[in-house]
Order: sequence, then C-alpha cells, then structure tokens
Amino acid sequence: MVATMVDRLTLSDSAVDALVAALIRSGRRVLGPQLVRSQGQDRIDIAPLASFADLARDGQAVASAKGAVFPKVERLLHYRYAGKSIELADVEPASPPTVLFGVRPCEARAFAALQAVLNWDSEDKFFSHRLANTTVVAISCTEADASCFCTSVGSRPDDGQGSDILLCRLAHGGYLAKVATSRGQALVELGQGVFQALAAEPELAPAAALAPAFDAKTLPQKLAAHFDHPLWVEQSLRCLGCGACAFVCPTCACFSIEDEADSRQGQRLRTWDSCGLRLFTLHASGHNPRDRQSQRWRQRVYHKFAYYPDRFQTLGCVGCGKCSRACPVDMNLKQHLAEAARTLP
Amino acid sequence: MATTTPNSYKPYLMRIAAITKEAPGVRTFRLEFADAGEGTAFRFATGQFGLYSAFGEGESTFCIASSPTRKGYIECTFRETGRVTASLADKDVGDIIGFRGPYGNVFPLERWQGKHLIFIAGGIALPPLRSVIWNCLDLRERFATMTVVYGARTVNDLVYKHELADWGKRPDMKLVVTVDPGGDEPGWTGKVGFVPHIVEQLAPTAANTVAIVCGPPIMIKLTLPVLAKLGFGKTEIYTTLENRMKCGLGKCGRCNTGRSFVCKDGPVYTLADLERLPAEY
Amino acid sequence: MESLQRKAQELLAAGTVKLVIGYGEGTGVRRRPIFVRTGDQAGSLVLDPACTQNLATYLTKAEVRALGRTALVATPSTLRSILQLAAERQVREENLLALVPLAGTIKELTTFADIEAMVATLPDEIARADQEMLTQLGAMSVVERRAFWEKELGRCVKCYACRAACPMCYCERCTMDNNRPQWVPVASHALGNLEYHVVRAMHLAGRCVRCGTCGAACPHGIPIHLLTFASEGSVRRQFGQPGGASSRPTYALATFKPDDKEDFIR
Amino acid sequence: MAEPFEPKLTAFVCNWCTYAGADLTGTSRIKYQANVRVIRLPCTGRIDFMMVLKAFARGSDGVIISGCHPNDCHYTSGNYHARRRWMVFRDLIDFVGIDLARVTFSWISAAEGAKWASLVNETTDRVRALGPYQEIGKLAAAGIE
Repeated sequence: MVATMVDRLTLSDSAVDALVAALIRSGRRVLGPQLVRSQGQDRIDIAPLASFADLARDGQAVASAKGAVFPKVERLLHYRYAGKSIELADVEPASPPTVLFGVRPCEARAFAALQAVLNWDSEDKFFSHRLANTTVVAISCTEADASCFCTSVGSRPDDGQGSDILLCRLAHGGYLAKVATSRGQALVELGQGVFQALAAEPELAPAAALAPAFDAKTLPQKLAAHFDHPLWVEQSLRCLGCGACAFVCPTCACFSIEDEADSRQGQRLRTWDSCGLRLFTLHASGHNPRDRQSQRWRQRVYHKFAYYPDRFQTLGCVGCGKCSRACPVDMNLKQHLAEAARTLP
Repeated sequence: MATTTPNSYKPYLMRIAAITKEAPGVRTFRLEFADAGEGTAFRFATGQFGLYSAFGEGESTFCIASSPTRKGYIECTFRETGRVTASLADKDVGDIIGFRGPYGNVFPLERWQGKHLIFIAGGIALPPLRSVIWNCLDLRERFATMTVVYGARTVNDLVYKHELADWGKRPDMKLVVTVDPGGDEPGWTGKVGFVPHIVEQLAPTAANTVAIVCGPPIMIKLTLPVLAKLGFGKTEIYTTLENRMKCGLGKCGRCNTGRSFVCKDGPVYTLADLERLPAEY
Repeated sequence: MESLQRKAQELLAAGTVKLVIGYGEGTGVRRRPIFVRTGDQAGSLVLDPACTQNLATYLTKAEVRALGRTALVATPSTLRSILQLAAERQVREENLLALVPLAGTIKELTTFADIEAMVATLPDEIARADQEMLTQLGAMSVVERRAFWEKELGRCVKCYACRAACPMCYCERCTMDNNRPQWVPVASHALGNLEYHVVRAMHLAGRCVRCGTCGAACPHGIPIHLLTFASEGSVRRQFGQPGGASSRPTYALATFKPDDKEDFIR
Repeated sequence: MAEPFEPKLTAFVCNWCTYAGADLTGTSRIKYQANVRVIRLPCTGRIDFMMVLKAFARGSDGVIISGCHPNDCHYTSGNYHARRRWMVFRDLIDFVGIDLARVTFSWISAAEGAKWASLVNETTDRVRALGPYQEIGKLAAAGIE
C-alpha cells in the first residue's frame, strides 16, 4: 500500500451510504463488520455488506478481517493421478476485488504484520494476490472495551496506518475521510460526487479514550532476558490449549498444509494453525519441542512481542483484543502483558 | 487474472530411480527429475533439505542425502514413522513423488578448507552428514584429515552399509563404526560402545579441526561435553536440526525457535548459534 | 462468597488440599478460572451466577494435576463431570474434593458416593433457551435443519475450543489428531466441520453432562452444545442412562441389551 | 435428452451373514437392481457410523447397512453394540439434517438371499423416487478458497 499525501475530504452519512452502494454496484466484494443476533446473543461478524445500514460502527468483530487475504482454508495445488504419474495443476487464487469497509483501525494495521511474515523472504503468491486486490476503509473507534489495548502497542483508536481510507466520525454527523493511498483514491473516483472537499477544519467526534496499560517497546528486552521466568507457567495455568486466540487474531499467520485426496485426484490445502495447539510442533516420532502448554503460551507471547520486533522490526500484535474476547477462559492478553511489563525487571 | 508470482508450494515431480533398503523401516530413494530440463537447472548445496510429497498424504521434510557433486539426481533417506513416510515406503521404482527445495542454509565448506574434519553421527542422523561427507570426499584435496564416527543401536540399524564398507577401505579417511552394547552380532568387527565414549577414546585433536555432529538429542547432549573437553570451540562444532516444518519458506511458523526459522536460518547451526536459541528443538 | 474464601483458606492452611480451583474476576463482567494455592490468594475467589464454566476440565490436565490434591468449586454440572470422569477412571477420589455452594454455605464433598448422593437430589435440566432451540429445530423439516447447520457450522474454524473446554474431551490424542488414516479432514471446510462435530457428538453420547461449556467456549457463537445435547438426549430417551449420574462405569454405548427396542431395522 | 436418474447406493455389510446372503442371491440367480456397491466388513460392529457420512460425501444417494440377526453375530455381540450406536446415530444425523429415508438398516442372514434382493430393490426404488442426494456431497467443495 503505497502511501501518498493524505487527502482530506468529507462525507455526509447519506454519502457513505451512497459510497457503499456504488462499491457494491461496481462488482466489488464489500465486507464489513455486522451485528448478528442469534440464539439470544449478539456478536459481530465480518460479512458481505448489503448497505451501510448493515455496518456495525462500534464494537469489535469476533473474527478478524484477515480471512479476506488469508482464508481459513485455501487451495494451493490440485493434482490428478494418471497411471504411475501425476498431473499437477497450478492454482490461481480467486480473489475478487474486495473492499474491507468499516473495519477498525487495528484491523487495518494488521495487514502489515501479516505481510511481514508471509512475504519477508519469498513472496507468497496467494496472500499477495489477495492483498493486492483488497482496499481497506477503516472507521476510527469512538469506543474501546476492556480487552482493547492499541494504545499500548504504539497505535491509537484513530490510527490511519494500513488504511487506504480512514473515516473519522464528525461531531455532528458525517465523516472526515483521510485518503492515504492511490487505492483509496480509486474509491474516491468511483464514488464521484460522494466526497466533498473540506470547507473548514472539521470538528471530530472524540476518539475512544484508552489509557496505555504498558509500553510494548519495553517488552522485547524484558522477554529476552526472562525466557525461563515462572510467570509464563503461572499465566498459562488456565489456558486450555485451543486455537481460538490464534484463529481470531488479525496477525497470526501460522498455517498447516494438508492433502485431501480420493483415488483419482487430490488437492493440497493451506489451513490456519496455531502454536497453542499441542500438535503444532509434535514430530511423528513423538518428540515435541514444546510439549507443555506453558511453553506454547510463551511461544505465542514471544513470537509477537520479542521475535517479531527482533526479526521484522514490527510487533506481531495490533492490540485489538480479539484473542481475549474469544478465549473461553478469559486469558486477557492486555493484562498478561501488563503483568509482564510490570513484574519483569 | 493470473499472477506472475510463481507458486512456491508447487513441487517438482521426481521419478524414483532406485530404492535401497538400509535398515528396518529405513529406505533411500534415488530421485530423478521427471522433467529433464528442471533437473539440469536444479542446484543445491550440501546441508540443504527439501519437502518430499506423497501425493494424497502430504509432505515430509528430509535433508538431501546425496552430494551436490553427484549430478542428475538427489537422494533422500527416511524412516517410516508417520502418514507421509508410510506412504513413501509403499512406493516402487518408477513411481512419481514430489519434491520442493532446496531449502535452508549450507555447510560452509569454504570455511573448512585446509582443516581436519571429524563427522560424528548416530542412527538415522547419518543421512544429512552423508551429503557433506561425500561432498568433502569428492573435493578431498581441499581438506586435511577426515574422520567419520558413526554409531547405531544395532548392526542391523546401521544405514548405508555398503558405503560404510567402502569408506572403511579408503586410505584418505578414517572410519570408526560402533554399535551400542548388546547391539553387536557374531562376526562384527567394528566397535561396541556409545558414540560419546568412542569419541572420547579416539580423542581427536581440536587444533585446526571442525566437528560436525548429528544424531538423537541424547547423543548430541553427551557428545558436546566430550568435544568441549577436547578443546573444540563453539564455532567449530556444527550440527543440523530437524524441526517439524510445513512450508520450508519461513512462513508457516512451525519450525520457529526463538528468532530463528530453522528452515531459513538453519538447518545448519554452529554450537555457538544454537546456544543463542531457546532449547525448543 | 466469604464462606468460600474462608473454606479455601482452611483447606489450604490445613494442607488438606494444595490447590483450590474456583472462579475469579475476569475482564469486565466475565468470570475466569483461578488457581488458588495460598491462603492469601483465597480472597480472589468469587461466587455469583456468572460462575458457570465447568471447571472439571482442569482435573485431567497434567500441569494442574502436578500441583497436588485439588478442591474444585463445583456447579451441578461440575459434579456430574466428576462422576463421569470417575466412571471413566480419569480421576481418583483421594485426589480431589468438591466445594458446592449451597444456601449460603459451602458443602464439602470428599467421596464419589457423596457426590452421587447430591447429584441425585439436583434437578437435571438444560437452560430454557436451549430447550426452546431444540424444540424449534425438532419442528423444522430435515431440509431446514440441514440449512441451519450448514450455516452455523460454516463459521467453524476448528480452533477446538469446544474440545478443549469440555471436561469429557480429555483424550491424550483425540481421533481428530490422528492421521493414519486421516479419518476426518483437518481443514475447517464445510465437510470437515460437519464430520468433526458429528464425531464429537457421537463420542459424547452417553457421557455428556449437558453443561453447555462447549457452546459457551465457541468464539463464533455456534450452538454446538445442541449437538451433544441431541446425542446425549437420544441415549437418555432410549437407554435411560444419563451421563454423569454415577461413578460406576455404565457407559450406555459400551454395553447393550438383547431386547433393545428400535423400529427401523428391517 | 437427459438420462433418467439412476441412484448410487453403498451397502456396508458384515462378512458372515449379509455378505454371504448377497452371495446366495447371486448363486440362486435371483435378479435385483444393479445400483448397489457392496463394501464387506468383518462385522456390523466394525461399521463406523462415519462411513455413512463418507458414503454420502463421495456421491452415494443412499446407504444400506446390514449384518447378522440379533443373537447370530459371529463375534457374539458385535451387532448388539452396533444396534445401540445406530439408534443414537440415526437421531443425531436426523438432527443435523440428513434425510433418514436414504439410510436403510437391515438384518440379513446367510440364508436370506431373497431378502437381500428385495431390500436392494426396495431401497433403490425409494431412493430413485427421492432423487439425487447432494446435501453432503456438495459440502466437499464448500468453504475452500
């Protein structure tokens, strides 16, 4: 996402509605957070939007938007048995032009972290192709909950990083659009007449107030020095060892590759995987380098807050708090990291 | 819209040219490129590995066990352990399997020029060293003395039995083969004893010498102190790791150990490198 | 709440147990499992209607077991899980005791017989919302039910939170984790998800205590607990053996009666 | 013109009774419809419930499961255990929306060649009338990008 000069424009509420309609009309896949009520419970899913009215403007979606560029199951290869031989068929990722509309700024920032690992050495064709076809229109947050911690990881509720367009709510309705990339500019052109030039300095609705709980910049050093600290065992006691945190995480990119075949043909699939699952590192011989849940919990923390900064000069976390909300036993990452920052010298 | 980026997950198709049964459950495949053009263009260096596919079952990671000085084919040696290796073990000569690679870093042969080399291997861990041993033998004049210490549980568990016999006869190298106590059999002319003890008895000089160690964790654990006592420096001891992997490309996260991706920064590490990593391998 | 804290303190001080697993304050209104090992940690124990998670799950975890004899704050479902685990030889009587909040006091149950006796007095009902959902689903046509589950299970990502949270999913190596053969697809595509959840529901039939912890654990809000309720319900209806009623091994699908009645075999 | 629909049936049968019964059908020269693929297993106790789903996923329009009559199991009680599982499994697959009309359970002894023929004929006719079944088969391609 090539950053250009940030263009500032405004949109009325009805203009946003018209923009979403224009995007859908243009044949793009428009995905955004939506409130779903089912079996008496509310949740927010990232799903195809039919109109702006569908959009959940506050609150965090359960799942992240990463599925748009890194689907939970994708085909890498297809093959057919031909006698003793194999006919390999390459696979082109099907990726319709996609707009992630109205996602939170933390989600938008996550794509850089995904890219850091998936493309650091060689380019991942599937991920790259999908990412190249994706435009991110984020809406700044005016609410934060007890799991949110973007301000602890170097961001803020109205951070425009990673967004092609960031929409900030105006105090008296409508939005300020910060158009940061050429891809964002393309949407402006598509929504002809929807965006208005800025007449005067706009009065923004206040962004969510979220005090930092710790400073992630201090973590790499602290973690590096305390790999064997009892804190990791203590924190992981209640961890059940499922993959809920990793699968809802917008930056978790670990995956598995699995073959599925019948007697005539088969396919090679990439599926999400998680370092929290025991099977992740288990060798066929039975040897497991991370045999205990505490080691796996530590790996998750270290991967994001020590190894990523060391290797990719970026955190592997955007502070969205999805992991904490999804955790069946309320492993609150913000609290755990704050504890680490506080207690590790 | 087709992308121009190649699909890194697409393997070469390889024809099994020969199968050698090495030991119970252990086989060596000689693999030739089904597409001769791909074979001609293919390059690798000793120490590297690949992902071998049994189509329908998945991929498994093994080193390339042959030397890059031997052109036109690659070899791999594996033990039937899981889903993929069981399927590979069922294959016949002429069957097609997949191969992605070469991946990972290499043994720095140019650094070893003029030095004495001692290779220490245990059990099924000889294959990664076999590549570099042959590589060095094929460039024999570049190195000082070459010694191979190889141990297995029993005589039957020794791999590359024919090559061991040949190596044993070569005047330009020294081969010491040992089996665990109780693993010998009538007519066994090699040593009996654990690898670390044999190395201790052998007492190779550490001066101007590089040790390349590969074997089960317990063998490595007990051999390293012996080498330290003999005066080997931590940058003069090499090993090669085999973490579980899915991609081989530094993406899937499975082999991640500390800041290292074993598939990219490894599999070859010096002891000095290894001590900077958490012991999660 | 104070009585629980006091009880925990006493048990730890006397060395009766090394660990009390109970509920503590979590994020916002949430409650979370906490592991109390010293008297001064006992003040963190919370007891209120939000404390519903089935903590028996922890009884089979190696890391928790290693901490020593355990007192478990137990809901009715937790008690049933303890009995089912006992029936399956997964817990030992001498390694645990159950702390049951009862009319403002804490009742301490130290034997499986005590737990059985108490369970026999407790109503065994599922939540009304769940009962309503089951009724609704039962009233649907088979095509409508297929559509319902296709949509619901479509969201499953196979994070296995349901399995991890379930006290009865203690297998060291779940059938999902075995790959020779790969009986159920690993991938969380539509077929892989259906197969996984059908297998899970079958494996819990006759063993499920209907605590609903699996459904509560699902990050995507898939009502998967209804699947085990359905298979467990089938066992209860046809064989009269509810999961978690007894510490004796009486698993309905490990036995049979020559005159088991069905009406579909030709 | 489109071919008339011919259902594909998969039959999971036990080695000792139903398979022998089906054999008898043939040696007795009783004709029956050729829509069934027979998979022989040692005992009904070995017929994993998931095989029903696997058959549908791979394109079967109907499934037959058959083994020894109660009290006749070669292994004494395999069929009794199987019966209990079927009783629960039927309820469960009905609950997840699989049409029970497509799954037939039966006891057929080695002497009941005629019963095998009529079972296959009746099931084939019923499934033919129901039409193709793709509810599970279509899932195989769903959810993969």
